[in-house]
Amino acid sequence: MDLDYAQASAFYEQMLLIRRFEEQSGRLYMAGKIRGFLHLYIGQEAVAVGAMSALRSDDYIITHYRDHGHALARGMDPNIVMAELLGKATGSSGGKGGSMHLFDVSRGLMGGHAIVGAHLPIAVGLALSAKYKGEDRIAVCFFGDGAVNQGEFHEALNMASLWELPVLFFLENNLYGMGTHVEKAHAGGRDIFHGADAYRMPALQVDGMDIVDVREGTMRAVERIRSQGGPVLLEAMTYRFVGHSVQDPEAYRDSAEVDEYRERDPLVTFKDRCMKQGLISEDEAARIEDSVNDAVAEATRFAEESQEPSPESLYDNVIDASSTE
Amino acid sequence: MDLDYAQASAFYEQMLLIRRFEEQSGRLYMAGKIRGFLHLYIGQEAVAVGAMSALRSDDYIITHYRDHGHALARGMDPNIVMAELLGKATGSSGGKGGSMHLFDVSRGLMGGHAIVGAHLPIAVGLALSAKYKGEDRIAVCFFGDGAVNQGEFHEALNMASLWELPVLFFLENNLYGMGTHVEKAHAGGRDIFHGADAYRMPALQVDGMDIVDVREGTMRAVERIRSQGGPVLLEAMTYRFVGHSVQDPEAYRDSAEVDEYRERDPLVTFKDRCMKQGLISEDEAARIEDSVNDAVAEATRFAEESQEPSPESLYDNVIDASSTE
Amino acid sequence: MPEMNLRDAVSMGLREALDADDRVFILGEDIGEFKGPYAVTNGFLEQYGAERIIDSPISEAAMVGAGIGSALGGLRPIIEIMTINFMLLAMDQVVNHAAKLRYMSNGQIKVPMVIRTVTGGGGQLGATHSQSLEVWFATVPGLTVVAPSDPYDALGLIRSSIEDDDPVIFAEHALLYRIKGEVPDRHYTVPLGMAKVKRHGTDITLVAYSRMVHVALEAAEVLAERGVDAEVVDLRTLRPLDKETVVDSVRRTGKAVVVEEFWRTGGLAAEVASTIQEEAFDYLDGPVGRVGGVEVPAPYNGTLEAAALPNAARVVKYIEDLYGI
Amino acid sequence: MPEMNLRDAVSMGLREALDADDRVFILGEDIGEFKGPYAVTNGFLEQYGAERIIDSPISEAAMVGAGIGSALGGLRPIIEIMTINFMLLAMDQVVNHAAKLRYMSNGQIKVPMVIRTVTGGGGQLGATHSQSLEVWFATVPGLTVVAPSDPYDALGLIRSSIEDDDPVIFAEHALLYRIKGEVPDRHYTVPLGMAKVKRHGTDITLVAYSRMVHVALEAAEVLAERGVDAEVVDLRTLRPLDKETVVDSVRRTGKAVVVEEFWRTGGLAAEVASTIQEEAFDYLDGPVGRVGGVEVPAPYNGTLEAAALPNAARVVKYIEDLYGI
Ligand SMILES: Cc1ncc(C[n+]2csc(CCOP(=O)(O)OP(=O)(O)O)c2C)c(N)n1
Ligand SMILES: Cc1ncc(C[n+]2csc(CCOP(=O)(O)OP(=O)(O)O)c2C)c(N)n1
Ligand SMILES: [Mg+2]
Ligand SMILES: [Mg+2]
Repeated sequence: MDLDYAQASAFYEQMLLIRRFEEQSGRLYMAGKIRGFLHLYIGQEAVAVGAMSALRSDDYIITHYRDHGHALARGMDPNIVMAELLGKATGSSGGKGGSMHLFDVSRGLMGGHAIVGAHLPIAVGLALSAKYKGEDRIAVCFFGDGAVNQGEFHEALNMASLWELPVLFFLENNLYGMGTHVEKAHAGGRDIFHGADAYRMPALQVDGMDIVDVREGTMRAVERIRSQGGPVLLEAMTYRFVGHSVQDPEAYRDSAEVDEYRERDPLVTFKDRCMKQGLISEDEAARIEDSVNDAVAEATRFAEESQEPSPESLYDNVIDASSTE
Repeated sequence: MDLDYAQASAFYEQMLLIRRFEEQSGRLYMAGKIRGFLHLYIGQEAVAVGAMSALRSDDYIITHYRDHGHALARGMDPNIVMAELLGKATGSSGGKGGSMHLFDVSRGLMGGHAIVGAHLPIAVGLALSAKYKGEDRIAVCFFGDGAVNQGEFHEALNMASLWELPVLFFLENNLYGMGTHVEKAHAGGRDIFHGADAYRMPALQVDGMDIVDVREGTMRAVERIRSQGGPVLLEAMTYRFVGHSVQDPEAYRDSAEVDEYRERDPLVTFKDRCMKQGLISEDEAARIEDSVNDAVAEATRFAEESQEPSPESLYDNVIDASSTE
Repeated sequence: MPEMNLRDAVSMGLREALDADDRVFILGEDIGEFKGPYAVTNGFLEQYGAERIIDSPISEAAMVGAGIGSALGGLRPIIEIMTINFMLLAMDQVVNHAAKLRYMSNGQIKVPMVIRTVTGGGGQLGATHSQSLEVWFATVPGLTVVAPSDPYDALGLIRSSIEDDDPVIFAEHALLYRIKGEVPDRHYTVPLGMAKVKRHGTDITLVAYSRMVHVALEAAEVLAERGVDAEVVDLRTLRPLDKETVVDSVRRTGKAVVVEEFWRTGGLAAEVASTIQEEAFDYLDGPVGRVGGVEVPAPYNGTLEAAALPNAARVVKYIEDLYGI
Repeated sequence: MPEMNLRDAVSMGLREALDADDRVFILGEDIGEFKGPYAVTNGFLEQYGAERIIDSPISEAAMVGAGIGSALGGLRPIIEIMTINFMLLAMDQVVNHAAKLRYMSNGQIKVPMVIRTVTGGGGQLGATHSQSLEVWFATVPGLTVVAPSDPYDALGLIRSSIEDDDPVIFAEHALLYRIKGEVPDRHYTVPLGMAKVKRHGTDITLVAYSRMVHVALEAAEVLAERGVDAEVVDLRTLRPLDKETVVDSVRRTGKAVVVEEFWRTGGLAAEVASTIQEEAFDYLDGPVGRVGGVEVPAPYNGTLEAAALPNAARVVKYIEDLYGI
C-alpha cells in the first residue's frame, strides 16, 4: 500500500469523521431532533473516502439518499450537513431537503436523491453535458445493489455506453436492498458487475471494506474513462453495519453475519495496517480521534444553535422568483 | 427439413394468408377504411407461423401493436381481425381496440399492446399465474428490438429468471425501431440475445427468414422451459419489407438494403424448397393461392358489410357493468 | 365492539382474503422477510409462505405489470407499492394497462387487482415522499380509488376492493395506521362508491377524505364552540365519486368547503366544488370553498411542512374569511 | 404577415434557439434519421448534426433524466417525448426530479428544460395513444405547462419556454399541426402564464385551450346565429393559470362554460370552474358549466371516438340545457 503519511492520516480521519458523524446522527434521531428517514453509512466509509480520493474537484458526484458519507468525503462542511439534517436555515438546502437530499454544487455534488434508481439517468445527462462542452470532467454516480433492478439502471447504462459518455457507475453492493438480499432480487446473482457485458461496458469489482483497493480500482476506472471516453461500472462489495434506516429491526439478517463483517471494519483494519507500517502513530491516531470528535461536536452545536428557516422560505425556489399562493 | 406434406402446405398457406391479408390492409388504409396507426407484418411472416407451430393451444400469447401476423398464425378468424381493423361491431373488440389491440382469449391471445415494452411484465404475470396454479402452460411474449432498451425489458427478464417463470421472450429483431437502427439504439449491438447472460437466462438466435429454423428454435426453447421451468430469450433475426407504419417514407434506410432482404423473402424461399423437395406441388401452390385470396376477399367483404358498433357500446366494459356519464 | 387500529384492520382484511381464496396473493417490496415497510404484512410470510407473500425486486413498473398479467391468468393479485410516490414509476402499467385492458378487449379480459399503497405527507419525508397522487388516479376511467379514514372503513373497503373484479387503488395514509376505532365482529363490507356523513350538522358541509377527515372533524368542533354546526362528509371512495351524498348535504346546509392534502390547484376538491355548484347552485349562500396543500414541493423541515398542509385552524380561518362565520 | 402552419411555427422556434445558443440541443425518438414522428424536426439532423439532434433509444424515463442532468450541467435541453401518453413512463423524472430539484436544493440548481410532446385524441389511435395528460402536469408545483392553439401562440410560447429557466411541458395537439395562421416577421414572444381572449363577446364566456379553443370558437359562431354573443378565452398556459383574464371575462358575461378534451371528472375545467365561482360568485347568473371528454378510454372506432370528444354541437346543446339560451 503506497500511501504517504499525510494520505494515510487524511483517509483515516475522513473515514472516522463519517463514522462519528453517523453515530451522532443516529443519537440525534433518537432524541427526535432529526426526523423523517435517516439512512446511515456506517460500515461503508471506505467506499466514499477511497472513491473521492481518486476524483478531480471538477468531477460531478451524484448519489442516493444514503448520502452523508459521500457528502463529507467530498469535503462538504459537517456543520452545513448536520444543520440540514436538523432542518435548519443554515443547512445546505435551508432545511428543505433533509438527510436524503444533500447538495453542494460548489463541490459538484448534485444531490442526494431519494427515488431508487432515478438518479442514474441524471448522471448520464451530467456526463452528456461534459462531453457536449468538450470538458474532460466525468460524472460519478453512487447507487446500491437494490437500484440495479430498476428499469432506469438498464436505460442509463445502455445510453451511457451507446453514446460513450464519461460516467462512472459506482455500485455499492452492501448485499441488501432494505431487507431483501441481493440474491433474492437480482437474477444475475451477488456479483453484479458481470452484467455490464450486456452493454459492452468495462466493469470491475473491488473490496469495499479496503479503502486502498477502492482507491486503486477507482483510479483505474477513472483513468480508463478519461482516456477512452466511455463509461465504466465499478462494484464495491461492502456492508452496512446498521439497519437500512434508523428504525429497522433487521429481522431479515442474523447478527452472526453482521458480526462477521464487523470483524472487517474498514476503519479498524486500515488503522492497524497503517500503524504496523508506521504510517500513523499512536499520537497521530489520538489527535485524529480528538479532532473528529471536536468536528462532530461543533457540527452538532452549530446545527442546534442555528435558526429555523423563515416561514417565507416555504415559498422560495419552487420556480425562478416564484411565490405561489 | 423434416416436414410432411400437410405441414408444408399449412405453413405456406398461413404465411401467404398473412402476406395477402397485410397487403389488403394496406390498401384499405389507403382507401381510408382503416384509420389510426397500421403496422404491417410483411417480411416477418416466417417468425409468427414458425413460432406458433411449436406452441400448445393452452399457451399464452402476448404481443405488441404489430400483431396481425401473430393473431392469424394463432388461428384467429381473418373476418374478425379485418372487422376490428375497420372498427366494426363484429371485430374482436367490437371496433374499440383497432389494429394495435387484437385479443382472442379463446386462443390464449392476450393482446396486442401499443406501449413499447410494457407487455413484457404482463407476460411475466401470465407465467406467474401458470406456475402458481401448477399448470405447465407457458407465456410467449413477442416484442421488437426497440423494446429492448425500455427499462421494463430489464425488469421483466430479471423477475422471470429470478422466479424461474415459464416465459418465452420472443424477440423479433427486424433491425429497426421505427427509423432507428438497432446499433444506434442498443449498446450491446445487433445480436441482442447475448444480453440474456446478465439474467443467467438461456438464449438462442434463429434465422427469422427461415420458418423451419424458427420452428426448431422455438421447439428447443419451449422444451427447455417446460422441462426446467425458467425463461428463455429467443431472438429471431428478421426484417420488415415495408415501412414502420403505413405512412413511413423510410428515409432512414436505403432501398438496396430492402431489396437484399426481399431476395430472402421467407415465402418465396420456403415455397421453392418445398417444391424442390416435392412437398408442395404446382397444383397445391395454386390451390393455396386461391384459398388465401378467397379468405382475404371474404374477410374484406365481411368487415365492410358488418355493422358499425352501437352508440351505447361506447360505455360498455369500462368497468364491470359500468356505464359512466 | 372490539377496538383496533387501521393497520390491523387492513391486515385483517388481507388475511381473510388469503384464507378464503387461494387465488389471492401479495406481491410487494419488503413485505416478507422485512415484515412490511409499515408492518401491515407482519407475520404473513411465515403463515402463508413465499409462493403467496412474494418479496419483489425494486421494479415498480414490472410489479404492477406482473400483477396485471397474473390477473389475466385468473389470479386475484394484491400489489403493494411501498408509497404512492413510487407509483410514478408504474404509471403506464396502471393507467394504460390495468385501467384500459377490459375496454380495449371489449370485455374479453378483466383485471381484478388491488394496488395497496401508502399516501400523504406530514412525516417530514421530503418532496419526493409526501405526495397525495390518488387524486390523479381518481380521474382515470377504468380505475376505482379508495382512501379510508378509520379502521371500520378500512376493513370494510379492503374487503370490497378485493372482491371487486376491476383494478382498485387502495390508498392508506401513513399517519393513520395507529388511529383506533371500533370494528364489529360480524362480517360486513363497505361498498365502493359510497361516501358517509361522519358528523351531522346543519350550517355548513365540510367534505374530505383520508387524514383530512380528521382535520375537518377537528375544525367542526372548533366551529361548534362558535355555534356553527358543521356536517362532515367522508368521501371514502374517490372514484366513482358519491355526488349524491355530498350534494344532498350541501342542499341542506347551503355552504360547503372541501379540504384535501393535495396541492390546491387541480386537486379533487376542484372536482367536488365544481360538482356542488353545478348541482346545488340555487341552494348556495356563497361560493364553495377549498382548502388544499400549499403549492410547493413538500419541505423536510417540520414547521414548514406543517405550514404547507391543511389543519383545523387553517380551515376555520378560511371559513371565517369566506362566509364571515 | 406571412401565414404558416403550427408545425412550421414550432420548427421555426426550435431552429432559432439552436441557431442562437450552442447550449440548446434536442433529444428525442426518431427526430433525426426518421425526420421526426410528426416531421417537426425534419431537416434538423442534416443542418445541426448528430451532437445536437440526438436520436434516442426508446427509453422515455432515461431521456427525461438525461435532459435533467444535462440541464444541471449547464445545457438547455429540449426533450421530445413522441406523445404525452409515453410521459407515463417518465412520470417520476418529471414530477419527482425536474419539478422538485430547484426546491430540494434550495436554489443551488435549476432545470432549464423544455419537454415537447404531442397531446390529444381524435386520430383514432386508441385508448393508450389519445390522452390529454397535460392536465396532470398542470397540478405540479415546479412545472410550467403550455398548450398553444394556433401558430402565433405556438411560436411565441416556444420562444418563451426555451428562454425559461425552469422545466416547461410544451404540449402540441396532433390535430393542430396543419392549422394555419398569421405570424409576424418581427421578433415577438408570448409570455408564459397569460391567457388571451380569442373572441370578444358579452353574453357568455367559453374557456378552453389547445384544440378545444377551435371547438369553442365554432360553438360561438352557432350561438351568434341565435343572437348569443360568446367570448372565448384561450388559456394558452395551463400552469400557472391566468385567473385574472378568465375571471374578468366572466364578471362581464355572468355565464361560463369550460371546454376540455380530458375526461370530465377531475380535469382542468374543474379547477377553472371552481376558481370562477370562488372569485366571481356574485356575478354568476347560474352554475359554471363544464364540457369534457366522456369517461371512457378512447375507442378506436371513429364514430365512437367522436362521440367521446367535445364538439361545437355538444357545447351548444349543453349551454342550451344549462342556461336555457
Ligand atoms: C422507486 C423506489 N422504490 C422504493 C423505495 C423505498 N426504498 C428506499 S431505499 C430502498 C432500498 C435500496 O437499496 P439499495 O439500492 O441496495 O441501497 P442501500 O439502501 O442498500 O444503500 C428502498 C426499497 C424508493 N425510495 N424508491
Ligand atoms: C413507450 C413508447 N414509446 C414510443 C412509442 C412509439 N413507437 C411505436 S412502435 C416504435 C418502435 C418499436 O420498434 P420495435 O420494438 O423494434 O418493434 P417493430 O416496430 O420493429 O416491430 C415506437 C418508438 C410507443 N408506442 N411506446
Ligand atoms: Mg444495498
Ligand atoms: Mg424493430
